[in-house]
Amino acid sequence: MLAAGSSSDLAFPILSMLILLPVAGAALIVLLSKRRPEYMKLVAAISSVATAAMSVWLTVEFDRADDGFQFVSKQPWIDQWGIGWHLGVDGISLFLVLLTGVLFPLAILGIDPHNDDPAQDKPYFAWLLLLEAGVMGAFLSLDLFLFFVFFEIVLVPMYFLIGGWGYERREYAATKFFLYTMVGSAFMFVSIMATVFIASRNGVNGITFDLVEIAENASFATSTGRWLFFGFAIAFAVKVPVFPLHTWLPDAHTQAPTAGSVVLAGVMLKLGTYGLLRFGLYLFPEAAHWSRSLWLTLAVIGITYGAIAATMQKDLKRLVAYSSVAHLGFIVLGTFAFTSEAITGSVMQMVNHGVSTGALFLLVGMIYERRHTRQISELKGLQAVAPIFAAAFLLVTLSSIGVPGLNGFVGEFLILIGSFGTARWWVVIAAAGVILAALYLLWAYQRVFHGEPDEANKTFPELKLKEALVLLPFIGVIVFTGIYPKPMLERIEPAVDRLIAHVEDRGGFEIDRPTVIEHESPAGEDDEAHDAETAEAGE
Amino acid sequence: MEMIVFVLASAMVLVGAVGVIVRRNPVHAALSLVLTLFGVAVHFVALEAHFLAAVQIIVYAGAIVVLFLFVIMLLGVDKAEDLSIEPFPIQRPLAGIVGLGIAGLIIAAIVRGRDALREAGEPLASDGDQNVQALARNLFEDHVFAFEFTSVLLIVAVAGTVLLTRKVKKPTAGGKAAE
Amino acid sequence: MSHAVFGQAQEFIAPSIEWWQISPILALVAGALGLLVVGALTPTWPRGGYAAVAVLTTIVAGVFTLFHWNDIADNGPSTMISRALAFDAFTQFLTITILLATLLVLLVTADELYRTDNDGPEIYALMLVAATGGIVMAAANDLIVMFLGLETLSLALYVLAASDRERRASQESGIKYFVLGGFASAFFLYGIALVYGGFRSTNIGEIVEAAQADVLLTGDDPMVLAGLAMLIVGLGFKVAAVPFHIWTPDVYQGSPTNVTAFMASVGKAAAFAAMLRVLVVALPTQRDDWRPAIWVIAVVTLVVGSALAVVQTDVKRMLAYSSISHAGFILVGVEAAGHGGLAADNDGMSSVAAYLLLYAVLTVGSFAVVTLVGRSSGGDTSLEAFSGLAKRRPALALGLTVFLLAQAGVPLTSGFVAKWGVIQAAVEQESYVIAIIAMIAAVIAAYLYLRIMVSMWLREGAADVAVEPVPLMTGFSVAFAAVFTIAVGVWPQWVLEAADEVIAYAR
Amino acid sequence: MTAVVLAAVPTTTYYLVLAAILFAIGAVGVMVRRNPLVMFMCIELMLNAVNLSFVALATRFADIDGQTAVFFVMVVAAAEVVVGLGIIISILRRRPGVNADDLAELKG
Amino acid sequence: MLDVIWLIPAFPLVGFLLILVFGRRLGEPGAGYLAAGAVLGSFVVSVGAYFDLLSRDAEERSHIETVFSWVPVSQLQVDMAFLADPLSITMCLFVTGIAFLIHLFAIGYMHGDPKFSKFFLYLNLFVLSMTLLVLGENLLVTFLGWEGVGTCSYLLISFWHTKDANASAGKKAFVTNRIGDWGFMLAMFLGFWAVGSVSYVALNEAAEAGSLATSTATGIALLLFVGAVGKSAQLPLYVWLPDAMAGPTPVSALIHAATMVTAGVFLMVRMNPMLTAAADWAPTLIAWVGAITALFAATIALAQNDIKKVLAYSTVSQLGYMFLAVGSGAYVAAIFHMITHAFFKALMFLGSGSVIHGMHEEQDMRKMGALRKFMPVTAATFIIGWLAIAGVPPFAGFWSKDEILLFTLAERGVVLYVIGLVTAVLTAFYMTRQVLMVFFGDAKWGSHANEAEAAQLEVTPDTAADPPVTHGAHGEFKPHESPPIMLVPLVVLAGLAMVGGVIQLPSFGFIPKSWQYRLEHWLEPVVEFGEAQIKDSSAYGNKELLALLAIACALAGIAAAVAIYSKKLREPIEPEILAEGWRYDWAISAFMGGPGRKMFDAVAWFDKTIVDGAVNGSARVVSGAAGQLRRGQTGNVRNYAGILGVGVVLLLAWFVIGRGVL
Repeated sequence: MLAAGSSSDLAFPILSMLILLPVAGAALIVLLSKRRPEYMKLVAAISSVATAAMSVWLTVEFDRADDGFQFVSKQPWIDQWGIGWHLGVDGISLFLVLLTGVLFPLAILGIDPHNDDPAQDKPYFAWLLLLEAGVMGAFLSLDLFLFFVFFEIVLVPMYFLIGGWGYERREYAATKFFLYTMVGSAFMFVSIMATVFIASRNGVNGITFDLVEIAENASFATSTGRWLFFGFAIAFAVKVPVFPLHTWLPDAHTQAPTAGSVVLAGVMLKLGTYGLLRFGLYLFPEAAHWSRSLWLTLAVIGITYGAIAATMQKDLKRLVAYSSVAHLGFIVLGTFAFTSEAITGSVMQMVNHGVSTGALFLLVGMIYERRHTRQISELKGLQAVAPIFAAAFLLVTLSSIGVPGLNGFVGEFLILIGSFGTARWWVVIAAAGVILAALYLLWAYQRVFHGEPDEANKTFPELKLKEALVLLPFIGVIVFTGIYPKPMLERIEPAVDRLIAHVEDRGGFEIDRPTVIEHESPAGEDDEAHDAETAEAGE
Repeated sequence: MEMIVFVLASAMVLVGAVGVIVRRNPVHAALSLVLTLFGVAVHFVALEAHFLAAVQIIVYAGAIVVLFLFVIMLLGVDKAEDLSIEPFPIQRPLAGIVGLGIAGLIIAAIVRGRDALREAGEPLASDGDQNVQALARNLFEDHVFAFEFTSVLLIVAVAGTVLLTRKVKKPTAGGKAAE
Repeated sequence: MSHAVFGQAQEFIAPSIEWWQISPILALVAGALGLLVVGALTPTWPRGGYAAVAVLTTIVAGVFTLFHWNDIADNGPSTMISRALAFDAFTQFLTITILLATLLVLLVTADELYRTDNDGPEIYALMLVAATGGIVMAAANDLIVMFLGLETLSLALYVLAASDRERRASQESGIKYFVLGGFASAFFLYGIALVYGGFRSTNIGEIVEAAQADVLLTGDDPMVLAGLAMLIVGLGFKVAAVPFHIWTPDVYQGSPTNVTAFMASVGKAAAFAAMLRVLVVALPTQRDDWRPAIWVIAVVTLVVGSALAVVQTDVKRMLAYSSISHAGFILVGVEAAGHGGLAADNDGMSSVAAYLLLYAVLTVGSFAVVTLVGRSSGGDTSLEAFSGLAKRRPALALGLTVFLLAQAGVPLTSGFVAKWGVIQAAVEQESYVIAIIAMIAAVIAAYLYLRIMVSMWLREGAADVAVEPVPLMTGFSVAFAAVFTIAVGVWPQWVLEAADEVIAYAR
Repeated sequence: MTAVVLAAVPTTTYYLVLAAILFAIGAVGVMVRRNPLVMFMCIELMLNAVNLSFVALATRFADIDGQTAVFFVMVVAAAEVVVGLGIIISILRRRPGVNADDLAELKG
Repeated sequence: MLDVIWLIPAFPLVGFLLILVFGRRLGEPGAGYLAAGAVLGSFVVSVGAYFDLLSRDAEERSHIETVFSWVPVSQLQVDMAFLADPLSITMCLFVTGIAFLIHLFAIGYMHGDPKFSKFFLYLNLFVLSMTLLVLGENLLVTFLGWEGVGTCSYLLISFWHTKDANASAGKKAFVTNRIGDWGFMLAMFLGFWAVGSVSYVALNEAAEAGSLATSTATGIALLLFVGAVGKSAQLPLYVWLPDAMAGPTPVSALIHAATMVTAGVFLMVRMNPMLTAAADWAPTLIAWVGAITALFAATIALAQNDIKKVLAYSTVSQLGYMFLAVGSGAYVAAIFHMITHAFFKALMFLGSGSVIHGMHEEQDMRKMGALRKFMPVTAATFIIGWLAIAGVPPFAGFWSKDEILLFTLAERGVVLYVIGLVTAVLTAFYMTRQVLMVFFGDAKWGSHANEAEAAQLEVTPDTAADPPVTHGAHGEFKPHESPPIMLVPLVVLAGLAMVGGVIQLPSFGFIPKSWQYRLEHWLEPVVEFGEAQIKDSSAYGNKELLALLAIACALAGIAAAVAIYSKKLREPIEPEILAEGWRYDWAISAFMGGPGRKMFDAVAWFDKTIVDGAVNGSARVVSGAAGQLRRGQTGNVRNYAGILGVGVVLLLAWFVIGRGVL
């Protein structure tokens, strides 16, 4: 039975610690004297690295055979409303948590805010840590209320990061970001409550915001479910962002400080796609399935439209931002294809996009630090003067393009192949989007790195050791997951399969599977070998 | 007979009321108000609310209007108001519509509600003595809290007046003179 | 039955007066009287003396109220003094709210009055009396009593609004408030008269009995409906619901800031308490009549309040509009309460009560910061005066940020809990449309809060702005409000539990 | 004809209608007069209309409560007048001759 | 040996990693030797695998070596696995073999280049990808290699990236290839959903067993063909290949002639059961595309003056032949031609590289001539290549081309056969033209010795890595022969081009039976379609006659060229439009720069104005409306009372009229 998931007997509340550690760090920073700015970064680094270590530990401890929620922590919080501090991690959220855990220390260590006044370090790092706590919380929450709290709370630190340490139009961008996301949340806010109340009258015992409880027991009337689903979906669609709700993103990305962009692209956008999966599909399978054509279409529009818009950008950061629109289109596509391959691919792509685009923003940030411009037209021939830097950039670019052997490909491929059977014509167009990705990214690369460097770019400094160390984990992940994605896939898949089983069960429909033509060949034996291997691993 | 009293008193009330809003000189307006108040008092008598009729004359006409006049004199604001000019052209039509609307709608409600008016209890005593007694009894049995609480209201009045009319202390070095 | 039989001699039966149960009111009145009388007799008090007495009074009243709270928990609700007042959890909750807000405002007021050297007993006394009026409104079980409470509160506020006599803005706000307030009171009173005409009583308990009999037998009575409309006008005026909000921005802006804080917290809480008493407690039989009206008013209030807030340039005025928008939110809760149903599955009343408590603290905190900023800038409370506040006074800026975020409804603040409550109540009653409109309005309003935050954090302030020290008591109330805001946001359980009790009301 | 008139007894409704008209006149007065004192008088008109209603209803119901209510209204009216005049005085003393239209600095 | 088949890609991988880490320290020529050694290792393993396979029965000649599970999700279980069968080992042999030779050549060619080690880094990465491509057990591993070689091609074309033209060419190659990859991917998807697997064995067995719907099989086949068109530079996607000549010449030889570009052909052959299962028109289409490409490219080659461009168009043309073969069912012939073409085209590219090297980075044939005296080895080997490509027996090219033409006539009829024949004439013609212009006639470089170099530096610095560094030390201009390390590969390749034909000799009477169709027999387990299928056709009956016709055509082409360019009997006709490649490229650029660009601009405009405009617009609407509403707040207390009054009336109206009994 699909129960609430087994909780490991780990006495240590690791998930709560993942959230509370950064908060503690932030609190400590707030308490530190403003006159000692040098300690701020140290504290931030220590607490984020500790969080990272813990998230790595979590990943190691994670039981890949278990398809339910693990390390569950469930405490009453607001009994009045049936709200609990309910955390848990499964294959779908595991790597997002890991990504969050690892990305933040890199963002903290790797990029210094361009502060004129060292005293400004204090709020900067405090906000970053709070942001980390919020994002972590959102990925770990298994309670609708709790999730919403974290989903919303991340806006505040991000708002201040963009507004306080961003570039020229930061006020505009920060405000737009905040309000736009809030509009989406408004619908989810209402939808969450309606879900809870309607659930309490249809199968769930009493008022509870517990996600698992509602998803497993509640039955919604068809039209009700659809309304509720859209309430959730609008919020997530804004966050993703899905065309045509994307225009906050280029502004926010472009104007945010580098760390902000990295985090925004790396993990915050995933709140949307993750939410669609975790809340949209899980709670309202029928509605999600019913509206899939819409989503698939928007996703495909996002892919092509984002790519075309990216091609025409003159600002490097903006270009990368638009590329996010395109990339996230793939994730949405996979999510609404409903097959195991596609959704696994989507989850994986969430992580991959975080890594690749995060790294891209880092690199663009480094370019900005050196040249104080993001205009493509003002950069030229950097490869000639900084070949290692260029190589790093190229590798990340290729990963973003989705070249096989690098991480970007695996997710994209899984999404497309998985979606092909259930969303054929969308995939045909989406696959064409892959061509466009090569077009705009390589064109940008060419304009920035190729050619003869002009005077302004002649003195472009090569990658520094510190920067290289920051980039190294990104590159490592990019290459490793591209070549050996199995460790990820085998942890993600069980949870996805369970989700799909749930979706089919509650939604009352069958999802197409590939026809399998049995054949006698070594490949067949291999399949069996696989099963044996997985079974072994399971033990 | 009662009808005649009613018509006459009503005429007083309405003429006075119209007087309040059309007389340009505030003193005249105040005097018109007195007319209305008297008319109301007459109605009170007709309705056998003797005590209230008396209070109406004494407190309202006697004290309150005098207070008005006193203030008018004190501040010398008996200058006539030029009612022929209205800086907001929309204001008067609006007022007319609002006035008509309020009156019309409430009258409609009253007229329609006539049948729904609850049945009377035993009729009220018609002589003033008993009226006062009944009122007193009611006041001190059922409305004793309200009655006592009016004292708090009066505290406000007193404290407020004191505050508003007290001389302003000279601002000291620490304070700031207001604009 | 209150209508005695006349015509024969009768024994006067002295009503029983529950002294203990009205002790908070008595304490406040006593405090006010003490201040006035002793203040008049001994002209020079030690600095802070008046404030100390006033604060002490509210604390004593608060302690009494807490006792009563437990009392009700044990013995259930009842009525007092010939059914004039209700002794129930609703009253006590609102009393606590009002007292807490009064306490915080008194602290801010003390600092403000030292500054202008205007320290005297009257303002404190008026505040205490006004709080009393508010409590009576919340407790009233008789419309006449409610009216008296309302007038007590209002008259005190008129005076307080005009109390900074040298400032033209204060004068203007005083007279505006007074004229319009009197106007609205007349409507309210007329409403009482018409309701009386319908039900033959002004006592809420009797109204309910009569209404249940009447509505079942004869259907709606137009006179009652007209009266109800008038009552809504009067209360709508007090809570600042569009279009009866019209006085709010001017008066909030013009009044001394501490008085504005008082109006926005105590005034609003009391008015909403009265509104619930009238609409939910007294006239639930008419809920199908008033609910649509409240629906429309709530929506218009939300939209107009939020939208107009956006185009303001003065922070006080912004906060005034934001308080209008908040009124819209609370009206959403009122609307939800109008859906009837068993008390247990209608959170309307409790959500409104919780909102009032949380908002009261929030708004006092916000205005407290405004007083301090206004102080440094010579009374200027425009947005420019807030520029660079984060650089000058980071703690203060942080405090205001907390309040603003809470008002915007960001999670982990009390404002979020409050919004959650009313929206939950609405959704529970399947009023989805109003819930969504409310949330969208909240987004519009959020822009306003962001503007203030942008000013504080992202703009450079004028170089020559003096950095005055934060006075102790104001600092305390800001800190208290901020901590309260966050604490409730993180751990709202106890507030919600308490608010849930208010459903057990007496008639 | 006269007899009919003499014999007629004004019912409660008559009084209530009169009160409604009086109330409306008072409301209009507040909207059209600029002198704060006169505006204030108009509010008094409205209160009187209410009083008249109360008394008429009390008589109709043979219920003394209505009269008691009027008593309280009068107290309130008195207190209101005191406070109101206090405010008006405090303003007019400093800005003589000011009228309601002049007090419009706060707006928007 | 088959168990360690993974060593074939592993060697270049190790080489790649070593150069990645130690490349700078290794420097020149260490990195080059390391890279070459790695490839040699692969070659050795391939040879071992070949003999291992050979020692088995024909039915047993298939081995799958799984290294690890790569993408295992649900039904999609893709392994990093290698399929060793005659086809893949054949490919491995010639890929690694030629790659090794070219590595050697490059050590000499890249001498002095500051990015020497990086070049070999990329080269090893390329060999790694290429071996993955051919060894892949499933479409996905092949795709990994497929994209890998594309990426390497990108890196190597834009190797001298400071020139904008090179950078553009690289990008163009990548993007154009991606268009093809779109088809490849869709084919994979379609296959997976139809069969439940992407492994070749499963797909081909399904196709052979007839368990695929014809439409599905057609779809898969054609989508794969789209991929092949991209990779193998067929119409309409050939445009990247001529531009790709911007890369260093060894790259052109290895990637853009011998190996990568043939991947499309390999893929089609690999999936030949799918083609068989497809609807009839599918192979016909492929044949037509191949034939037209062959002819089209050959016409363009007629008028090129850049030594490498001629070879590039020739490559396109020859690839067209291979697709003609594929479309005609001559899979073995396609592979055969692929191999012989690899020999002679690699030879000629290297030869041209040697010439360019010797001419100090000069690529314009009009400035060459009489080089046979200065570069005897280069000239000799180049001439062998020329004879091979022209189809002169007994050189390798003759045999493979002849077989293709035979199958074409038998399977696809006379029209395509004539096209093929005409192309053969043209091929002989333009190759002869090239040989004559470069190696014979008068030396046209002597007159403008040093200033030519100087001028060329500025005006047509085509592939100039950094000429002053490489050859700037030469005081006077004089073509010179290349160093031995460059010549050895030339000689070896010349030998192969000469005798390469023996692996698949036709069944002519004078050829011993055991020598006939050796390749076909060897590939039998993979490619079942062979000589037997056309035995009954009339064309097969007259195969000797057809061979003579082909020889005649080749000789005619050579003769014509000699007549025009050597004997100067007639003025050469080199129409501008041919030199410009039928303006095909120009049209594409015009479209992309014109309507295409406009479309993109329109999207950007739409995004900014409409989508974002709506967002900002709604904000503006709110504040605008609020601004209007604000004017209602006049500050006048009487107005306020009026507004209040209106509210009262409305509320009353609702209650009394709306809800009352009225």
